[in-house]
Amino acid sequence: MGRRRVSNNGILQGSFFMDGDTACAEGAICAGCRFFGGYPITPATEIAERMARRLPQVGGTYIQMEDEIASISAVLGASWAGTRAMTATSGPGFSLMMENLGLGIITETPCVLVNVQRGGPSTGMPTLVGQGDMMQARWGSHGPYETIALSPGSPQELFDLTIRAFNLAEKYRTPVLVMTDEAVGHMTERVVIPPLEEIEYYARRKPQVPPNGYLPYRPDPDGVPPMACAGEGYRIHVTGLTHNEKGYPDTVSVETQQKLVERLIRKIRANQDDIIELREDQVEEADVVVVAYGISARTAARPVRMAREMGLKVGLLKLVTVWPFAEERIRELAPKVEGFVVPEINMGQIAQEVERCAGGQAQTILVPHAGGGLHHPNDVLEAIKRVTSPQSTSAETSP
Amino acid sequence: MGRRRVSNNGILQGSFFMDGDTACAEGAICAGCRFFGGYPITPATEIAERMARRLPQVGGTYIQMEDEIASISAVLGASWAGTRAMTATSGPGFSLMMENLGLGIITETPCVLVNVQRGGPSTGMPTLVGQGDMMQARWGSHGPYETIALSPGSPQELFDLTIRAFNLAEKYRTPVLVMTDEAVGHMTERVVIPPLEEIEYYARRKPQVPPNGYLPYRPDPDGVPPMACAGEGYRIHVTGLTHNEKGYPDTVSVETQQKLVERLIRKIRANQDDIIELREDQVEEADVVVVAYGISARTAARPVRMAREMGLKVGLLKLVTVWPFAEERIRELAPKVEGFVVPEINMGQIAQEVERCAGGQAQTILVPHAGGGLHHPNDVLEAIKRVTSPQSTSAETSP
Amino acid sequence: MVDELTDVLISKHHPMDKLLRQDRLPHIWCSGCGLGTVLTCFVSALEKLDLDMDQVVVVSGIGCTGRAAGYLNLDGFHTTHGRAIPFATGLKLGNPELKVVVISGDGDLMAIGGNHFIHAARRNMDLTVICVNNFNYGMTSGQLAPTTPTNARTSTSPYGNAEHPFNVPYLAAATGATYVARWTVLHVRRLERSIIEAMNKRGFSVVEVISPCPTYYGRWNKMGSALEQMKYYHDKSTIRHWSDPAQADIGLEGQIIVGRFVDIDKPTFCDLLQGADQ
Amino acid sequence: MVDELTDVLISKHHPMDKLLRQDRLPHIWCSGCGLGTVLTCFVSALEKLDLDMDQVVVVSGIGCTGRAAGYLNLDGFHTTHGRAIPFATGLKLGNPELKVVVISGDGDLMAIGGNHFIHAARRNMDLTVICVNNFNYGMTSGQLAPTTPTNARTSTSPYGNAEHPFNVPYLAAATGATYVARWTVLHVRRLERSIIEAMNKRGFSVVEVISPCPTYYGRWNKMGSALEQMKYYHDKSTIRHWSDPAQADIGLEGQIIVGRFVDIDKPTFCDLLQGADQ
Amino acid sequence: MKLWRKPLDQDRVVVPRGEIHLIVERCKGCQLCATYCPRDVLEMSSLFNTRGYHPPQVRNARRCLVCGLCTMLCPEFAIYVEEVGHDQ
Amino acid sequence: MKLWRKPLDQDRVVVPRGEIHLIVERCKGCQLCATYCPRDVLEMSSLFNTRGYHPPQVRNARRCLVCGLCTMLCPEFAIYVEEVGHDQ
Amino acid sequence: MSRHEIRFSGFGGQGIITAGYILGKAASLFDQRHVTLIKSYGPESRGGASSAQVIISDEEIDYPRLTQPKLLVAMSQEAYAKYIGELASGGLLLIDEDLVEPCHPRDDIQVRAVPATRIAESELGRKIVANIVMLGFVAANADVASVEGIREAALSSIPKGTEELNSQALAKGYEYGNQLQSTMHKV
Amino acid sequence: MSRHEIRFSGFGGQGIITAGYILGKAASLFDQRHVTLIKSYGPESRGGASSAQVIISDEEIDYPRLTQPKLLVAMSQEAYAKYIGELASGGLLLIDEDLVEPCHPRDDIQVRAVPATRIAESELGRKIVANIVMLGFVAANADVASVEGIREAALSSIPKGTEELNSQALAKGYEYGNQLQSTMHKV
Ligand SMILES: Cc1ncc(C[n+]2csc(CCOP(=O)(O)OP(=O)(O)O)c2C)c(N)n1
Ligand SMILES: Cc1ncc(C[n+]2csc(CCOP(=O)(O)OP(=O)(O)O)c2C)c(N)n1
Ligand code: SF4
Ligand code: SF4
Ligand code: SF4
Ligand code: SF4
Ligand code: SF4
Ligand code: SF4
Ligand SMILES: [Mg+2]
Ligand SMILES: [Mg+2]
Repeated sequence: MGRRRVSNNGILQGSFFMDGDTACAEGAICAGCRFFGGYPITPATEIAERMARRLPQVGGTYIQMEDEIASISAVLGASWAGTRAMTATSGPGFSLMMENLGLGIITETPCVLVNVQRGGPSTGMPTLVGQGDMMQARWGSHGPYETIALSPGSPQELFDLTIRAFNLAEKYRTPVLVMTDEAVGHMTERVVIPPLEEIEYYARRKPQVPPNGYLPYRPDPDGVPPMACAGEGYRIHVTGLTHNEKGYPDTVSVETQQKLVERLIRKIRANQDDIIELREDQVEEADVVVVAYGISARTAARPVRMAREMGLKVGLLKLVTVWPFAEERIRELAPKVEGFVVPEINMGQIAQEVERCAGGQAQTILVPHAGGGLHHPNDVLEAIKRVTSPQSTSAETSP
Repeated sequence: MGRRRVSNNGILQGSFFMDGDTACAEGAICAGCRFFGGYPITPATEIAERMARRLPQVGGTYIQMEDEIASISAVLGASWAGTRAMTATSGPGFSLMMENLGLGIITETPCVLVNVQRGGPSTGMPTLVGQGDMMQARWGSHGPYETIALSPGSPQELFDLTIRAFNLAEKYRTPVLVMTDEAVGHMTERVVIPPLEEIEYYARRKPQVPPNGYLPYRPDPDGVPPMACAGEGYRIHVTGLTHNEKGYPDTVSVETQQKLVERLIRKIRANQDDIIELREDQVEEADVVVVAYGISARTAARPVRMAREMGLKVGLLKLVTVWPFAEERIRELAPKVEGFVVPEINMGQIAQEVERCAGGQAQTILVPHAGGGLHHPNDVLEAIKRVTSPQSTSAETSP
Repeated sequence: MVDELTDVLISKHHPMDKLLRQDRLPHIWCSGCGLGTVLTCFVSALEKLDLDMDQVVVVSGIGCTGRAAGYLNLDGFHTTHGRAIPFATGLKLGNPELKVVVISGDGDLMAIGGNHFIHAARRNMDLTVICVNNFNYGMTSGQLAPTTPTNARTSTSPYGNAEHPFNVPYLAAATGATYVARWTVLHVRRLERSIIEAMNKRGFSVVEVISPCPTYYGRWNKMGSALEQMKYYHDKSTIRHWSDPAQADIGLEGQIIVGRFVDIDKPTFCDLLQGADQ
Repeated sequence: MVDELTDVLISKHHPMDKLLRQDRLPHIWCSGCGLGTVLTCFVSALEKLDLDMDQVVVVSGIGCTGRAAGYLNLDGFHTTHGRAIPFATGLKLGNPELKVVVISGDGDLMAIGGNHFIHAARRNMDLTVICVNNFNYGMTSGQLAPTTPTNARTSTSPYGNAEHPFNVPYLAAATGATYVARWTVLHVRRLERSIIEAMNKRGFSVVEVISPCPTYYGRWNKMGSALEQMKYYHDKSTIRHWSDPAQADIGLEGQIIVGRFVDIDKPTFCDLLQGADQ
Repeated sequence: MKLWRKPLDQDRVVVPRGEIHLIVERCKGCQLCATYCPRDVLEMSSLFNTRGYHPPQVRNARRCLVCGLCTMLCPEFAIYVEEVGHDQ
Repeated sequence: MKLWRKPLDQDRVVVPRGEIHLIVERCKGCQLCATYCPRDVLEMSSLFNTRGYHPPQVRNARRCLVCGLCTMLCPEFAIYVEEVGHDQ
Repeated sequence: MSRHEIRFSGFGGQGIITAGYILGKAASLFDQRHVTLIKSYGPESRGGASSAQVIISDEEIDYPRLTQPKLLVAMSQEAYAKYIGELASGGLLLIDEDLVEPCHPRDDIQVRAVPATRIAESELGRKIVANIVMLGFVAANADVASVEGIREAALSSIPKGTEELNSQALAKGYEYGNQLQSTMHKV
Repeated sequence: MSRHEIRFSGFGGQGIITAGYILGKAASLFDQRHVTLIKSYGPESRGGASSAQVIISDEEIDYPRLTQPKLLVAMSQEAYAKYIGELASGGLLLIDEDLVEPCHPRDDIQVRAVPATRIAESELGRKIVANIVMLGFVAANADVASVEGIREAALSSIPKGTEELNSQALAKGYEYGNQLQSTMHKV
């Protein structure tokens, strides 16, 4: 189990008929992930199972921890050992990870957390789909912070975005959340795995100075500090307390706190053009824009097509990156459109962000779904029609 | 330790010079709380310490659990045993409670969770103030749900709102969050404890039917089901899975899920007039309304006064209830005012709600604070002046 | 072939039905799973206990075993994964007159819930815990558990388990339990008796039941039919009452020591609390 | 009175400084607290160990003890409360060449972190854990810990503790640790030696250090000055190497058994993993 | 496929010491009762219940001693035996 | 109040077998060194360092055997002893 | 319509999802069409309802759930009862004749039956391959994926050492289907 | 101005917060004024900086932190250095003369010194009541709360059995303050 036994042998290439969970695991392996610390939970278990089988084949380590708290803690530890690391869970486990997600954020630890969302709250509907953890992905840990969350709509996208998640994690030194769901995780489709050399790989940014000149939390101009890991001779100190650039705790200075927190937030917000990925379909000319993500963006394609067939000018704006939120784009579109329709498998989460950014210039219609199934195309179609029909009124983000 | 040894002897009455944490504990005792399961954490520890000393004096039970997860679990259990129960924590512990907060919500378990907020994220600034967990209070657990959260600005209010929290918890059968902070918890002021008979007491709503006719999750017209507890002969089944009115799991029916989730949300939203408590000061005639809560509402009083002395028409809208959000009131005010100023000790949380509800009809200016201290009066004053000065532009909720 | 079952009287109700939620039967457990038999033994024990059934509460966590609370016509709580014991602690302290029994799986109680288990044992909290050990996580389809024997295969130890398993009776005893027993699911009479003893015990009492999960663990480890697995565990067991639980490790092969290991008296949390308050 | 210290040479640096973050000294620990001495013994042990200090990593949780990682000029991680061990597990598995030491408090490791402790022990994860037991939560000002002796007073057991405490060496041994020792903080030489042995051990090694918290625990239990408390623990201890750790309970009064209790060989998680992968 | 169809309720064929009762639709055909009956009273039938399982039937009712083992072993609360008198 | 003022650096008074060094500002006056020195070499001074603690001083340097106990016991890395030769 | 929607259904343990997987894989990887397979789970590990939705299309699949399935494969009475209603008019119902007795007569669909379980049990000695027999029967009756594709997909998806058994099962089902078709043609 | 702002400061273990608490309690419960007391904590349990902010007002206290304290009580050199800057012009600085040596000369404030710790240690035999001696000194020098109130507040806030000791401490500090005042008047 020597450290450098990280091999690229055993990496798949070609076309496969695999489910989203498996694709996620394979994406991680292609992205260079060599540590998985996890705990089984429906519908994310297949990721762990795949990793348990595959990691040893590529020189990585799988460990099933005693719970999700231990899982994320081990992932953070492994990342500080210089290994790309991830865990995967679903709602209940994600909730348990919230405290240590905060540790990952304040210590700026690159790693990937996958949440295969299921019906909630609580134990809810373990085997069925939900998108109820989207706001939790933004706000679930205590204190002020920013986060990156991606949302795939198919196994192929789950593969692709898992790779992107690892690269964003390294680039911005932060835990990145892949907010997928049961529908995608358990859906089997063709997944094409390109040759390894064609897969983007953002290598960890290392210090360019010797240990005695190194300040572990002195950022580069983009707000991200280069990262020395354990065992590299830098003698770093890493703490979850408010700390200065040296990494030393300073828990009584408002200035230290402000500098740290503002930078943690700024490094995401200031780089949002790089982080935010949107997919737009006929948005520019649209009267109505359907804003959706993940599986709901996919199911929305049908009603959008139906509406267009009815002669309505409807665009589809797919949030591949959900957090940071595509605030600017929505603000830009709001004066140009009549309304936004936001289908999500929850009772109104991202719709509230859309409504906020629409700033009253376009109405926002939530198409809620309590969970356990996908939107029926007609539900979204009705909402589209409601925007375009004259009697419709202002915002309705409540169910 | 017999069950009925719940005594009202030993309840305080009169004026005391006590800190917020102590007032919180005394409020709980006056509200009939007879179980505290907790885990120490700065700056909430004094609540636990007070309860450890006081509960045995009034026939209650204090137990220090092994962690915060155990604490909230024990609190839920105690509530189902028919006892008013609470726990108190701060950010890191609150994050750990998120999973079982969801259990409390889906099983509709009345109880009170106090979060004495400190500077975050992560371990952050344990001994200093923060308001960074406000969105977490709304969204911190997975899945769709609604929540009630109160925010006091002084020890007296912390006393009063703790009592109110217990009554709301019983009335709406849900965990109620008291979102206070280090400034209030560690602030010592005069606290007047009225005679017990003057303190409101909302008794748990019990089934009016015999066990065989009882459906534990069949709601009364207000959406809240009467609650039979363990040992009362009703042979209830309670689960965190999606369940029908009988309380039985039904994890494959979208209808059951929808009915349950919609009711859980509706019972809060439909009763928001009863739940939402606002305190308004010269809001009606105002050009600028400062929207604030907790300690920030208190510190805002000074700049509001200063602004008025300068001739500005400024109102202060204090959100005593932060969740559910005073959406209607903001929507009502938006067309009448020029702007809202929202000081909070975080990087923008409730300000986003204000901005959303303002719907572009009035600008929203966040006055952020990363944590560890209170807003300087001038910071808020400047923001007020910015609204009223002509060159100011639209929303600025980002720092 | 005939259309009739020879010499069988067809019924709609079972004598134990009054303690069951008939409207939820049949349960979700697989054919050949040991869990149903554990439940039968539990109900049978209840029938023999001199208790007011309105005061008996069952708390489960999440897992196949965790479904137990949902089939019993008692006050029952199906909590979150791993949290049955602290929830039960709250119930007991909220109303000390309740008789609180936790029935849950090895994963629930020993993996994610391990800390609550050892702390409740340490406090000698007056609870009875029935831990059904099927050496894996059945509910999530057969992953590694902290009880999985070294080298055993599961869906997350496809090359063989690299961990040493917990010895449940030893862990219980070492952390303070006052009654500890272990049986396999085929030891129905002895199991029933141990459940009765455990529930009559004042203090933290633990009964471990070794039970097959033919659908996953059995299949991964090529243990033959459900029936064969049940028999396998039973045949491998050696009854050794009061033996040192430290010796009761379970390997992938080799004997399984069963019996009553611990039965001691010690003040419970409530006893000490009462003393302290006065 | 004079302005000078008689016969003392005034220095700016200490020979151990190269392993310390001098810019963070003096540390936050109270005068008379045992924690500083534990750190001295640890540094002294490091000096005697034949290790590349760039490969030694210290992980702490939250607590007074948890600050230890912050004073050592090693790679150091001050994690969240209770999570030092799983974080350390990730570090070790992420880079098995690291020598990973966890230094944390009894509350951190045994209360909120108890589950990680027993699971890491069970897996025989190759870590060294130094658990400083001061019988309470110092950092949060002296609450009950799972090590607080029965009847002892703390700020959350003002009427006396109604719980039975954990016996750390026994818990470690019962869950699988391969090296277990206990000393009081005044046993500086022996403690240093045990730290060396533990760090040389392949596997999960645990050293418990009994240390006074004069500011809280000592004051609540009227134990006199810091110095008296240190002496008290030392005087009460009886060295009994290889004695059964089950006998090593610590009460409010009575003796404290110290010594090396366990030193066995057993394949570690990594050993077994390597076997399984092949 | 043979579904079990005609209820034999109270349709006593012999006078046994114990009567074996079955709640057919609960049975999952696990064979525990038939395998462990110490008196070989039971055997598995080849009928299917509506959920596709083979319930047990009685091979030799007279041998039943009403020991109750089948009841205790049955994971489904599907079988039980009632003592109805002694075989004289 | 008496603050310690004049550094005595390298200002050797006797020729001891061991030299006792002190980093005055680290000392928290816990008395461990003075109490446990097996040779009674140390005693607590009545001076204050800037943080209000009394550091130890040497009562009888010649007795020091350079056993290192004071160094090991000091929680503050404030005291250490260097062997400088033998007292002949 | 270039979109085929198929539901496989039965109870847990019958290999329903495997059958759907093999069909989907055949269409996806061998026939190079767009395919989405959805598995449905109940709370039970065994014995509960089991179903697989397969969508095969020449275009990208937007809505990934069945809307109007034209082919229903039912291997249990319960599954039949649950899903017969959703089968589109003009659709085809394939059943295991020993396990399903159609009792909701519909004029607007075709029904074809195969004793898949019986064939698996008595002719092949392994009840467990009933799903593969059924798959062969599907291949013979519906033009959703090439038989070669299905064979290749099957052989690459099953445990090593069972290739022969599975080939035979597939062949048996396919033959049975073809014979039935020719019989029907004859009639 | 009806708002008095006072800072007590020193190091952990000196009873700084207790002193502030007693003063606040006196003003709040005995004098029936509005009072807010804020304790500041550092990460250390002992030996770190310690401070208490007391605001006493006839009106409701909106902003609960010091803005322009007119009274600073410093019982350590560090605390003195840290807080002397915030003391308002015309303010009063009270120090323990053995622990604080004023070294930031300001013309715009008054300074009065008391050997509180020495009095506690040598005259009362318990160094620990230095804070109460200081409180007496505060009462003599500043009109923020009635002496009777302070005495009552102190006696109801200290451990049983120490009433006599604390009364004496308070009296000693008060007397010392009064004598000093009269001395000053004489000059
Ligand atoms: C926080 C959380 N993590 C994971 C799960 C998923 N989960 C459900 S049951 C279970 C394991 C059950 O194993 P065990 O307790 O042994 O019960 P069994 O099914 O074997 O009877 C897991 C991991 C969950 N529900 N919640
Ligand atoms: C999740 C969480 N809960 C609680 C705390 C508060 N907390 C900090 S340290 C501590 C206990 C420390 O006790 P111990 O580990 O014994 O260390 P000591 O201070 O005694 O050395 C607690 C409860 C926290 N930081 N995080
Ligand atoms: S999966 Fe295993 S444990 Fe669960 S019901 Fe089936 S056989 Fe029993
Ligand atoms: S509070 Fe206790 S444990 Fe913490 S530094 Fe002080 S004496 Fe040591
Ligand atoms: S009661 Fe006993 S003898 Fe009779 S059928 Fe059942 S197991 Fe056999
Ligand atoms: S034991 Fe019960 S379930 Fe099993 S075959 Fe017999 S009657 Fe059926
Ligand atoms: S080295 Fe030993 S003898 Fe010398 S001063 Fe230190 S403790 Fe005393
Ligand atoms: S042991 Fe260290 S800190 Fe304590 S008195 Fe001696 S030199 Fe000072
Ligand atoms: Mg299990
Ligand atoms: Mg401790």
